[in-house]
Amino acid sequence: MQMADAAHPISHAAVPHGDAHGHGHHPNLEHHFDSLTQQFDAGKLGMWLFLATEVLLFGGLFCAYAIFRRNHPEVFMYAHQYLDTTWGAINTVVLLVSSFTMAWAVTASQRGQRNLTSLLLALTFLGGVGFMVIKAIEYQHKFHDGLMWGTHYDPSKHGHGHGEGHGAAAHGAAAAAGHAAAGDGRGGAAESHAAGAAASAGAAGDHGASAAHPEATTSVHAPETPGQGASAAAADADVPPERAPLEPSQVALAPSGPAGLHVGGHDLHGPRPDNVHWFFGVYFTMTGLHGLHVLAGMAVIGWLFVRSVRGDFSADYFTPVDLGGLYWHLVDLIWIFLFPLLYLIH
Amino acid sequence: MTGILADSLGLMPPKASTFAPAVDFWFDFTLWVSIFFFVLIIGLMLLFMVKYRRRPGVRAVVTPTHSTALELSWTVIPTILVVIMFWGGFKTYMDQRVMPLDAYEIGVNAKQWAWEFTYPNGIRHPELHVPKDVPVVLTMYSDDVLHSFFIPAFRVKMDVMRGRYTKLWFQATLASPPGQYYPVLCTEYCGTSHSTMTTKCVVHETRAEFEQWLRDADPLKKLTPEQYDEYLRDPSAFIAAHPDIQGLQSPADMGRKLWDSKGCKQCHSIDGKVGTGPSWSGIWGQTHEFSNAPPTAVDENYVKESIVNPRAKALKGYAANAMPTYQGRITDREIDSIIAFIKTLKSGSEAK
Amino acid sequence: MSSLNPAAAGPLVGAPATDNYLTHSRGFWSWAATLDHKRIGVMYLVGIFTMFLVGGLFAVLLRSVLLTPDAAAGGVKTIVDANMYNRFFTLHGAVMVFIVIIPGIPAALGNFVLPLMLGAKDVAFPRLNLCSFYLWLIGTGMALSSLYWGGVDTGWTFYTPYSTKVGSSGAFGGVVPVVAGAFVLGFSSIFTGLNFIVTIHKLRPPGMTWFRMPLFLWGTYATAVIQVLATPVLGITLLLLLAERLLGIGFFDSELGGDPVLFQHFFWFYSHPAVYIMILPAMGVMSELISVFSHKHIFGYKFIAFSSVAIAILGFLVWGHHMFTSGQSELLGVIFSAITFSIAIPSAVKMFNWLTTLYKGSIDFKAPMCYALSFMWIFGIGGLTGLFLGMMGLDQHLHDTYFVVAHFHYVMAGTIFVFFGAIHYWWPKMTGRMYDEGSAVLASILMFIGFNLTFFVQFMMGTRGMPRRYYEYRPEFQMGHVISSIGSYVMLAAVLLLIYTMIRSLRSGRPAPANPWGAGSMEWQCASPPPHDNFKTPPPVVDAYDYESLEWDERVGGYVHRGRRGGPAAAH
Amino acid sequence: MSHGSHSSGHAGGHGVGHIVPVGLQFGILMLLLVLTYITVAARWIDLGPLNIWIAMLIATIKAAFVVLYFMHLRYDRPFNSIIFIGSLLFVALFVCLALADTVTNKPRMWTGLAPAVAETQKHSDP
Repeated sequence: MQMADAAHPISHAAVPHGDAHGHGHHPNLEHHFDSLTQQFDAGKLGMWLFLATEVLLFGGLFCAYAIFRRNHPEVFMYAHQYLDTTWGAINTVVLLVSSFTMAWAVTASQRGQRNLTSLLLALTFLGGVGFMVIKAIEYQHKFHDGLMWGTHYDPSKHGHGHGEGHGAAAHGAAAAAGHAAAGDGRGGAAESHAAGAAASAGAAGDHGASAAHPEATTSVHAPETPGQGASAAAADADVPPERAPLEPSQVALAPSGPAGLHVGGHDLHGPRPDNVHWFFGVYFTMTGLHGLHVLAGMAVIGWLFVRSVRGDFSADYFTPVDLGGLYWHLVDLIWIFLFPLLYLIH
Repeated sequence: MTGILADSLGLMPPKASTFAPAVDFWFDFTLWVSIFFFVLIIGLMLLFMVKYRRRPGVRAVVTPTHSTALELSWTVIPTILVVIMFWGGFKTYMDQRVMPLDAYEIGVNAKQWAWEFTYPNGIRHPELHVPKDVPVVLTMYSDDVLHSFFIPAFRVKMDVMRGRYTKLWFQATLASPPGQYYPVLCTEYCGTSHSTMTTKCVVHETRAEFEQWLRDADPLKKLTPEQYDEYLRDPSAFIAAHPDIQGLQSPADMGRKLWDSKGCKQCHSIDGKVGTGPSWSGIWGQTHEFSNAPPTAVDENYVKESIVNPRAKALKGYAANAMPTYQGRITDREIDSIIAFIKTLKSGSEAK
Repeated sequence: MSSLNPAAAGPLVGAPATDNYLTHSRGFWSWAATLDHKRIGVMYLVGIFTMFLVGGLFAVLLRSVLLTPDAAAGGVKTIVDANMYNRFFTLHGAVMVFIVIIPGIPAALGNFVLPLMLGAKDVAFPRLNLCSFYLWLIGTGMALSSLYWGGVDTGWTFYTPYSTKVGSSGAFGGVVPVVAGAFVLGFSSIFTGLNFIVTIHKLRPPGMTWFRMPLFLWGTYATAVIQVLATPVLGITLLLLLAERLLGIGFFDSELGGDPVLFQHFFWFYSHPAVYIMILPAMGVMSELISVFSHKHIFGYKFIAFSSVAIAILGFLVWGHHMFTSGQSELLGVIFSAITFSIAIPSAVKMFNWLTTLYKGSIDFKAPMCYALSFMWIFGIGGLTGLFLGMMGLDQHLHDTYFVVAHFHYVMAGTIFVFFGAIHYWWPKMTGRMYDEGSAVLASILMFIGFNLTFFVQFMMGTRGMPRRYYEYRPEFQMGHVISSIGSYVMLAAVLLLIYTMIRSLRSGRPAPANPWGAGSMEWQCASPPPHDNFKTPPPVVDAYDYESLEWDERVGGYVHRGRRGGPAAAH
Repeated sequence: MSHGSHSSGHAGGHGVGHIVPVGLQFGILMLLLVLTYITVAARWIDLGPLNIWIAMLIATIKAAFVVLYFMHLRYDRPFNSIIFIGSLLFVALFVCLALADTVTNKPRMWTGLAPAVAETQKHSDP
């Protein structure tokens, strides 16, 4: 490929620097380039190389994602349900549309349509604003619900009724299960386990579960059967469900694999597996870094807008718009992958 | 592996394990290949430097600027040599990594900045003692950061980390003379006193001598008579009161107590009776089938995982989420004790 | 300015041009805000050399500390405790790797030479180039600021969980500024590489085909490819490390279910190719030096060119050989070991090609050539000892011992030899002054002796089981350490002599001709120092390794093209 | 000094670069929106482990359209495509090898050392 480049460099007469005034010397032509084409090609090549570095930068995060998901699919199956697919889909549309307006802006600037270019750049910028606002709303929900990374992950905040509903359910479950463990968390695993306790734990758990997950985002429903309730509530309360004699259906609901969650359809909440924080770690790093790129892209587009209004661009010189556009599309590209990977796990 | 190639030019430490001859052989092989090429290249270079040094009026001779035959030959010959080297490295490596089944097992705990070895009789000791000619497996974990276990004389090294057990095995072939020892070193940088995280490895001539040392190392022997009485009255209270005296109780004994006190016995019998969970009797080394994971042998990692994260693997034939997590309710030491206890439970041996 | 430039009349005449890139404009801002690749290169050179001295000073301190086995035995250990020692070796490593060697040849010399060699007026993106330099400055400042925050003692590899939990003092500690600094330095490196790739692709003048490019450009090109493809992964690794330390994200923390070995994968995915970022440009310079000072056409041009690219690509596939004892899976270890050995081949090819170039040449022992021949020796040992470490069974014994320390110094500090050789080689072009050959050659010989004294004995210590990063050691190793430390003092003396030589050259060196060495590549066809915009007209492209048409001209004190005697007028 | 360009517009005094008609771009946008809808909808169909691959396939198709038309890569110099595809290959290389290690190593790891340490404390105490 590179050889092809080299095959015919002589075919382009070098325009000697000195005698070419008036011909190739566009005001936007830098002194070390011979022609606008060369300058444009160099810019494009540079931008693509930069995009390659961006791809590799995100590549590290995709690697982390792949490793955590491959090793612990249950965490992803469970935790992604806390993401709001509707907001995610809206954001996808917002970005796609802004990508389109950006592409249009490039075309417009290539045709020298200055006002149209400015307008489209402004629209693209607004797309960025919209995306970030929605992202901010989503983040705020996550923060509020303790759906965060690492040590900050706090399942006790998941529902509305932190203090009341959740706590009550937990205690109910614990009491029903016959735990003498209330005062002594460490010994909780031991002691007596009345065989019938699980049933009442289930009842209490059902209650607990609905209290624990009423956030009513699109498709998340509280589990219907008492058995699931037991495990969900117990899990949320972090009271071990002990050796509750389980119905077969509940065994099938084992939290550990994809198979478990398929029972009952897509909108099952399922019991909470361990280390849910991984998912949110991945979620926040990926969307966070992507968000930073959106902000950077918005800064670039804002700058392009100013220049466009000022009349810097013409049919001869639109390289910055084109390159800025490439960057913005890359940001869109990454989101195209992030959306299904984070929101649409099945 | 004999003759001129065997002495490694005196570069290697004493050969004290079964690995050493093979490692040293390949070291020597590579060394002599390297010396050959180095002498060839540098010799020619020096020759050219003298012969073709700049002299007034003498211009460089124009020689061909490339020769495919020549260039291919110095591409192909090194290729063959490195394939041989790879094979040698691969073979010795596999020997180092494939553990014998009947090996004597010693636990290794690394922490900033000390080693501690746990012997099968429950003694915890800062020194590593092993019998000669007996394969020994070290099962290692770290309390904090990365460490790396290294005995130069044995040619073995393995990182020790938190988060998973790593293993290492060797068979000593050379007893350490009385009063001398092989140094055990930490080679993964672990903080301020990294360089002092060393200890002794003593290789006993006979198994009997080693067993004798093991008995003598029993901390109970170091107790005063009053302390000994006190210990007998209530071992756990005594141990709690004397944290400085380590290894007072065998991990297996400790494990049995935990089985009794932590609630394990509610579901796991030790007499083979099937409960809510599998019986521990004879379970060690069995292969378990799961509904959500590939079959796994019952080993340290599996047991540890089953305790702290029981839902990771759903054992076929048992309820998947019957077992609570003991995360935060049990220490690593206690888990080790339980593992030690399980290991003692041969099939059908107990009936309680 | 062009019409007033007398140099335009005779860029090939040996007399220094009155208007050149150094005198073109004056004042602080003419340098600080310059877009001229030559000035940026010179600023880099000054900065990097200064940092080399800082890093070297740490090294000399380390060696002094190691003179005695422990504090009880006296010596420097009574002043420097283990904590300080750990901070020294960490900063020595971080400074030398991230701040000195990685940008050394490409950013400093590459910047100055690459466009000239290519026949271009500048690099493709001069502003980005300046930006790279400032990123380098900022990153360096951040890394050094860690001293203020209590220092950093994690080792330059920043292995988790030490770096995320306990390492250094406080939550912030010295780790955060160093890691953030390395992140910024990474971007400096990326932008340099990006700039060079575009320059080589798009700014080659007519006639400069790919296979007419001097091999230094091939080396730089291969390096730039690695810089662009590998460095972003370092970026994300360091970001995750910061997230781990400051926010507790838990990817590498086993307490949170993360995997500390994962960090090593992330880290070495960059840091192994980084070794080739360091060595490939050096190999490129080697090809120039060996050929020019033998006055003989380089042997096997295409093999050398392709071996650079082969090394660049293969370099991405071998990172796991840093992890043979880390608990990496055996399967992966085997794969990585196999690929590692494949890298030995292109490296061997280069060595043999250089050797054949010397054959029947007219070898001129100028200082650059002395450094180049030293590199043959040093890289020979460095490369061959790599074979030991690539063998998994042997690596179990040698990993993290002084054997490794010696090995990578023979490779990476070998790069420094070439760096010095290259500084001497292009010095007349950069400054317009010749240096004193006598003291420069003496410095290079001293450096060679000091280097081998320092590091050869470390191989022996390593095989006998001396672990790296040890503050205290067993007394049996003291002799080796003392020899090693003496070697480091010899090197220090050599560096001081080198600095003296260069300063004297600046003050009173004789003016340099356009082509003092008889080199064929394009940068020697413009005046020394080059004019502000390099070439009025791109000179005709000739075979850079054809020395037949070059002849010594007494009047200019340099080489001129046969048939062009009496100045360039004849040529144009 | 510039190279032979197959980008149209170069010759026509039109400046440089290929102009992609707005109509085509709008069509691409519509296609992308449809594909987005399909990805979201595909979630409701249970295909087991195939789901993620279908989602990735659709995402890749979307990405391809963005790259080819919005980013003009179809009309651009082939070398730029090589760079872009090359970067994806290196990501794949990185992911595959690093993943291969953790997958083959998984049985040897302790998982779940800390299902939110804080949480355990919090709930067991009161």
